Amino acid sequence: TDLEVTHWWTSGGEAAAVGELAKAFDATGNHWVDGAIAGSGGTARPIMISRITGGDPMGATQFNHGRQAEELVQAGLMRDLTDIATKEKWTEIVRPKSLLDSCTIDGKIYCVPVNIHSWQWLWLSNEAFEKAGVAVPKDWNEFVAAAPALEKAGIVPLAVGGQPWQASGAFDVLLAAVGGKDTFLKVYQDKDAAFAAGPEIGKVFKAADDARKMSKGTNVQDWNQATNMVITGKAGGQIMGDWAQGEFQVAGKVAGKDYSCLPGLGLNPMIATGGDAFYFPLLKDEAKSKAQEALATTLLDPKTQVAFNLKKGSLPVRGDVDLNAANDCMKKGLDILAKGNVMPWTDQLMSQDTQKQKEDLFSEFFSNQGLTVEDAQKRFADIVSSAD
Amino acid sequence: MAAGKPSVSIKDLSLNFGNVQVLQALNLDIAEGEFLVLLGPSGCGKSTLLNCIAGLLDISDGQIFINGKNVTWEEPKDRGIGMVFQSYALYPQMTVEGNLSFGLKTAGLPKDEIAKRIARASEILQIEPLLKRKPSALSGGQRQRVAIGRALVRDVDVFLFDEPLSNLDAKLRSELRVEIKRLHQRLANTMIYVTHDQIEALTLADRIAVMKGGVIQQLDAPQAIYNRPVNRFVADFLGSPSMNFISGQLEGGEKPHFKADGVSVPLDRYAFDKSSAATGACIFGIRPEHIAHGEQAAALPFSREIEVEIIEPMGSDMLVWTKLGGSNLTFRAEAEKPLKVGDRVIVGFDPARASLFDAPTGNRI
Amino acid sequence: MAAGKPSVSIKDLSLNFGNVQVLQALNLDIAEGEFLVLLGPSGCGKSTLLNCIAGLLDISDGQIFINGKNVTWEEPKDRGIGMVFQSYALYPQMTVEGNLSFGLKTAGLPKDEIAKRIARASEILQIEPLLKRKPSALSGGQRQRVAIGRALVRDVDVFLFDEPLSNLDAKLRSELRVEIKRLHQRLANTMIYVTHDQIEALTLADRIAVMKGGVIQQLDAPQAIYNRPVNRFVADFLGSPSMNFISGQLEGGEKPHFKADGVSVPLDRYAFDKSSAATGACIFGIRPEHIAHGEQAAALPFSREIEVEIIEPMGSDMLVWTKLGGSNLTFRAEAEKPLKVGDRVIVGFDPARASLFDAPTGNRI
Amino acid sequence: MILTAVVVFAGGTAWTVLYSFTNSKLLPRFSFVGLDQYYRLWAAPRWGVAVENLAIYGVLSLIFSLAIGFLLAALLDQKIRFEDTFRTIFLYPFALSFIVTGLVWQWLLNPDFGVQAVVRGLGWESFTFNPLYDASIVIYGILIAALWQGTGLVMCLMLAGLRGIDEDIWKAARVDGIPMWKTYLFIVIPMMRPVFITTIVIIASGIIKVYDLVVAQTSGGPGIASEVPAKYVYDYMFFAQNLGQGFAASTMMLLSVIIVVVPWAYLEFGRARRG
Amino acid sequence: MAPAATATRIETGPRGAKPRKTFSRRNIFLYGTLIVVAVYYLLPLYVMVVTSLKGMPEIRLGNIFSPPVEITFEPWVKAWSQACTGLNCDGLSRGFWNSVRITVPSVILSIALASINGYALANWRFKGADLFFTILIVGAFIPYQVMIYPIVILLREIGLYGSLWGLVIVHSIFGMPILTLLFRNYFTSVPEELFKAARVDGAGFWGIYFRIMLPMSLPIFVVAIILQVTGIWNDFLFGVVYTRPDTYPMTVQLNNIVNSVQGVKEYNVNMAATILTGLVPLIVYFASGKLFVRGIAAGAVKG
Ligand SMILES: Nc1ncnc2c1ncn2[C@@H]1O[C@H](COP(=O)(O)OP(=O)(O)OP(=O)(O)O)[C@@H](O)[C@H]1O
Ligand SMILES: Nc1ncnc2c1ncn2[C@@H]1O[C@H](COP(=O)(O)OP(=O)(O)OP(=O)(O)O)[C@@H](O)[C@H]1O
Ligand SMILES: [Mg+2]
Ligand SMILES: [Mg+2]
Repeated sequence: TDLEVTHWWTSGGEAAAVGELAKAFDATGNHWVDGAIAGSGGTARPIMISRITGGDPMGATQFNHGRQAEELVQAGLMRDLTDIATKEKWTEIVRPKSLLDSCTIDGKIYCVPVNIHSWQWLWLSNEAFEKAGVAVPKDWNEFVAAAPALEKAGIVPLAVGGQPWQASGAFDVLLAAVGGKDTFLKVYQDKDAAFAAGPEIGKVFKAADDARKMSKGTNVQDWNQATNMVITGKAGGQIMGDWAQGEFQVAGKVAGKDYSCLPGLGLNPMIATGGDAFYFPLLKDEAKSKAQEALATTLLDPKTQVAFNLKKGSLPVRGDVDLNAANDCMKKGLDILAKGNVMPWTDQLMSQDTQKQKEDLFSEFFSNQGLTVEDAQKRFADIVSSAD
Repeated sequence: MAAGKPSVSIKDLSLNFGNVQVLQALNLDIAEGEFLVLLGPSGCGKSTLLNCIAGLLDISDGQIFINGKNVTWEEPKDRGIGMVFQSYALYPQMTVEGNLSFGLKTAGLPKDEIAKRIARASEILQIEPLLKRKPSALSGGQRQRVAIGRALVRDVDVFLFDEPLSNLDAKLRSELRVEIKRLHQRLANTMIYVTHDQIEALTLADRIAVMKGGVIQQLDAPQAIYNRPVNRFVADFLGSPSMNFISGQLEGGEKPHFKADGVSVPLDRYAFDKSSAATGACIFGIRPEHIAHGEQAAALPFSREIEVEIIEPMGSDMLVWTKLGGSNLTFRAEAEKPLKVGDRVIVGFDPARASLFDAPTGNRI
Repeated sequence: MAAGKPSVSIKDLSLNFGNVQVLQALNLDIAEGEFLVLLGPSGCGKSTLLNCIAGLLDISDGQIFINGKNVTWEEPKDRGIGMVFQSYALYPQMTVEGNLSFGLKTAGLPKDEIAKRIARASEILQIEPLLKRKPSALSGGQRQRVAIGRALVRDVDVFLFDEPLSNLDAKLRSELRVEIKRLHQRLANTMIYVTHDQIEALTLADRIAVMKGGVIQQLDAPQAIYNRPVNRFVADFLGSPSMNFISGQLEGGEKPHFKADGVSVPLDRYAFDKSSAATGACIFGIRPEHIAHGEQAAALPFSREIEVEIIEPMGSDMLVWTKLGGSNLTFRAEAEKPLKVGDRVIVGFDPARASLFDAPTGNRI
Repeated sequence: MILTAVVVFAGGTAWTVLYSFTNSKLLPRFSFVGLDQYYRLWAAPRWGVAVENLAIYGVLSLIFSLAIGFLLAALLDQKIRFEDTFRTIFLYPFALSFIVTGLVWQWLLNPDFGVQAVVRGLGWESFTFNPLYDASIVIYGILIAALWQGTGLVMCLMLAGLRGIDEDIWKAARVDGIPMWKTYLFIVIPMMRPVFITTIVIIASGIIKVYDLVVAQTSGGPGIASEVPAKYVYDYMFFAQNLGQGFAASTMMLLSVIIVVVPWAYLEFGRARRG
Repeated sequence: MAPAATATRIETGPRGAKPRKTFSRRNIFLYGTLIVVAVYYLLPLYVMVVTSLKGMPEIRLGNIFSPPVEITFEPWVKAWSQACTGLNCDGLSRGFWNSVRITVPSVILSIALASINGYALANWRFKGADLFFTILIVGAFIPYQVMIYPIVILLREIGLYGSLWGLVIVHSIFGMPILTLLFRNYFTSVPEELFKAARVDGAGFWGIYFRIMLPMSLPIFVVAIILQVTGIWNDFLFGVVYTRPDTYPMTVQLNNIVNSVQGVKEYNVNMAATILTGLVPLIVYFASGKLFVRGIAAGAVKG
């Protein structure tokens, strides 16, 4: 049966990864009809939602796991996967467990997580530090200390692209790394505004202040332009998710030799379990509903997981798969994952609305040196207080 | 007066542009096959009246009948009219031929019929060599001829012409005048014709309507209007050079006299409108061509010696300016007669040919 | 003949539109302060010539001098001219006042001077009540007056008028004619004036240039053109009703005669162009107003009894159509004389007033 | 069909206004919260910046695109050679996707490898041209790209208008000795009033809706310095999944449009059509 | 007048047509300005073309102005026929015909409707026209995104959701305000007498529209075509929301190529794809040039 699957994975590596999913699905005797829409969730989501509410739903669709599809589920437009999940014991195979939690609404499972993307990486250019005559830092604090030397050598210490989500992401990483997991959860999960206004978070803001000072002179917009600065040694480092790795690879750089990566900024090696998941709209067509089940099964199949995640550069959602082909940095991630040092990420904890407000704040904070640390923290606390 | 049943009939027609009242409760009946000429000073509402008849302007009040049918709310195309616009209004993107054939094609006429009509009209109008040109490549007069042609080719009951010959040379104009007259006789359709040319008005018209400020002043046969204008305005407006006016007093009684500044004109031969002549301020009008001079003048009921002040040559004859009773007096003289400025000559006229107007109202007495 | 040094001087002017040759090696000298009228059939190139003088068309060949300066390549504004366009070309979004004042404002004239000039021009043209209106709210004649006004307010050496009075009523037209004449006398500037109105041409012009097909046929004082046309075209074109033409033979010798279909006209009083008259096919022309009838006619060197065929009333007098020597002959008669169709009258004329043209070339003999 | 259009616009507007009083998130929902969304909107610093940016950008872009567009059209109207080529050159940016337009201008204005770098490379070391990364002038950087992309269309509109003008008017003005620029300014432009109105509406509606270009060039940055209302609407509707907030913002936008357009429309169309 | 004197007078100075000097001050100014402006307009295009001809490594080196060391057409080939939309790796070519199928009827329909509306509004006044028109103009200012959901519902209700005709209707509706305004305002400037003359000539609503108004408004039709072809051809949002994958226009692919947030950005392919996508409108621009006729109403009326 033909099943249309919409997603926003369109770049080379992503498409190849999707190809693996499609191959596996086609092997079940069904046919994967590809409906790719590029441009991140903001572009693709209204399209998907229109399709679903317009009465012309696709067979399956990608969302970030987390709370993006909550309302569609509540509107009864999405399919309940609990039966399949129990049958195939997803609760046992999916790791970390929190992933499946974000698919669960009112005790029912509505989505299939397929990968884990983590944000908390600091990518460093070995060449840049060589040029500045300092050793490649081992953690954030060393990095901050090395900044003046880098600057002297005409190198931007920290590349932060102009798009708001980069600034906001950088702060979240700092929060998790400098403050630690509990602090992170207290703010984002418990939404403790008083705490957010407190001295603990003040420290994080101090670090963010360092970061923004170090990022001065990053005259690029796109994250990959920023990554490119690191690759070419124009910048010392960049706080970016694991997807940045692809850029280094394409440029022919070797992890550990040309560049270094510090998960959790080297302070607090943790992996956040953000990532992607597939949702299945409720279909009337019997045959298609069957095909949906087949797809759900395929997505979590170990072989598919390996093939998919290797191409995608993300981590698999099953602990029982073997990833020998992974590179240095990826292995570091797998290690952490294996140790169970995981935490939920903002997508899972907060609504998009709150995240957007946060983005607005931090993009302003990073670009506008005039916005004091204190003011910023106050506004941050306000956002936390009204967060949902 | 109009013969036959009315072809175009206008009842109480009024029209305003904003608060400018252009036509005021105008009534007009035009007989079938009649040739009516509209005359009047610039801006008196002639074009506006034509536009109303054609249905191109939304009238404020009144009714319009064409061939007995109330067409007040009809579309122009359903009124059976053809029109020549003062501003030509040629279709710029079509050739002359296209301009001529447009209406016919719209009406769905067969091709050869269209070709025939165009050939005829363009021959009459002498525009055959121009048929393939666009309006922008024509001279003013050529454009005007095309505009006429566009109306001529149409086979309609009522033709509306708005100063159709104003940009043509005298020769062509007189030729076309004859053609239009002939066309009218042949087709026997009703024509309403605006012109400023008196010759045109007098030679073409069955009747002339003289308008002023949106009101018809006089509607009558050309000679009647010329000889017995109902008021000073009409008298003044018609005739070129225009009528001489002398202000003075009317002295009634048995032997009515007109008196002004040392002149006294006996009026026993004058046909008064009312049975007896009133006394009072009045204006005496006499046309230049009714003033004789030299020997002939002496024999007329009124004559006087005057001094020539200005001479204006006018081709075949000349216009002589002089003074009588304190007012200007002009008369025509043959170009060859040796009149010079400063000459003293005797001029005279027959008061029967004069017109007398009441000074305050301007109406004929 | 032109007096004084030339104000406008045109040398070998040619102009084509694509392959339509409109003006052909035209030469013209206009004296300072002269009033030159351009006459010619529609489409003969009058407007084109004015446009060339104004510098609005790129000429193909030749030179133009204004006040002794070669302005062939000058911009219109540097030529010291004012122009009235046949198509008015008013600025549609400006009020009448704006139209009049715009050029002056641009020239940087003081406010009160502008106001004065506008007041004067609008008084002459009787457009004071319209000053605040836009052109779209004006009648055809009113627009034309504004167009004239726009030229009048400018203080220039040379005025170019393209049929400035064609849309005006006879009365206004004669008034404006007088005004223009007066203006000309007062300002003494050169005027080039296109018109189709013979009266205008004859009353206004110092000299008249008669054009045909882009070539000047005759350039002379009005009376000269009227009385001694250089060729048949000019003779035919001027005068309304136009000249009577009779085709026949010229018999030379001691006593030259003109012979046609039973008529023989003695030509001893005729002033031949060449010392002696040639023999051959020729055309005899006589103006209607030079034909007398009744008693006066009998006394003239040539007279003949004819039958009245058609009568055309023309207000002050009438046009009588008859036949002579196999050709149509028209003459004027006073409206009151009791001539009727079918009447037989004696007509006569003085051959000295006639014109003789060579039949093949049409040139005056 | 046109009725459909009117119904759609009127209906869509009403719908938007209605839902701006709800706290709809991902899906439109009837759960009224009164003016909450509006309070939040006007409290958001980003909205304030956006409105201010739109004002600056709007006024400048309107003025400059009209001026440049008209100027180009006037130049092209001088019976020049290669008119077609020039016209296409000025117009082609209009055909290109905003996203790439933004990207290219982002490069060109990039101080490290764009125009500034080139000029400095030529030896003028102190040359600074860095609009996209200076919060105080970033909106002008966007303006440059917007004008590049949009003036071609304005030029075309103007050219179409110029082509409708009777040549005799030009002649009359030349005889009157009115300099070219004055003829354009006082005669031709007023005659082209309807064309200008059309153009202004087109430009203005483009200004109000400006979104893609900002995203592509600066993503609203640096910080929030180049945010615009349409981006606010879009971001809150689709990224933040807070439809209510997006609707409130777009209602504010529509409201301001209506405040301007309606009285003007009545002035313009209410009175007699011609004359 | 003395013809003899005329003939002998020494004629000096300018004669004949004013020579059009190639380097007159006017021309230098005119063409100078045009060329300078053209350079400004072409600079980004230059960058795009140059970039599209470079390989990615060269682009990473960073000088956007330097011509490619090694010209490669790889990006063009890739953009046209290899770039992937998810799994379908046949580049822009995939959506090309869809785009054509969407653009052609949408452009025709929207321009036809709007020009007729504009004509009706300008020349045949009817009741409520002003209100009607005002709403339409306000409609021009509504951000498209806001209208997505209501239109989804509308299309669902009339059963055209997901079909090509649904999209055509959407494009026509959204083109309506601007185009109607465009045409209405142009038609008002057509001399009224022409309209009158045609009515007398017996032409009705349609006759006047097709035979008189249409030929007289070529330039504005060009503008409308430019607007609509560009707008609809480049439309992404409606194209993707109101169709299905098999009828996606090529802009969806373009978007996928240039708009990927994660993964590697291939700038050269982006540039090539953009230029390729823009080619169709560009061809339309160039081809329509002949319709910019000068003095379109010249000779129509006097005054
Ligand atoms: N653009 C053009 N292309 C071709 N021929 C033209 C063009 N403009 C004018 N003509 C022709 O040139 C001739 C002269 O035109 P012009 O306007 O000078 O005539 P005119 O003497 O003013 O006539 P009128 O008295 O009718 O106004 C006409 O035969 C006309 O058809
Ligand atoms: N749109 C308008 N708004 C206001 N007044 C107008 C409008 N159109 C015409 N008029 C006025 O109406 C009057 C009559 O105009 P109309 O065109 O009928 O005159 P006309 O008799 O044809 O004059 P002409 O002989 O000069 O052509 C004029 O005084 C004119 O100024
Ligand atoms: Mg009139
Ligand atoms: Mg002319």
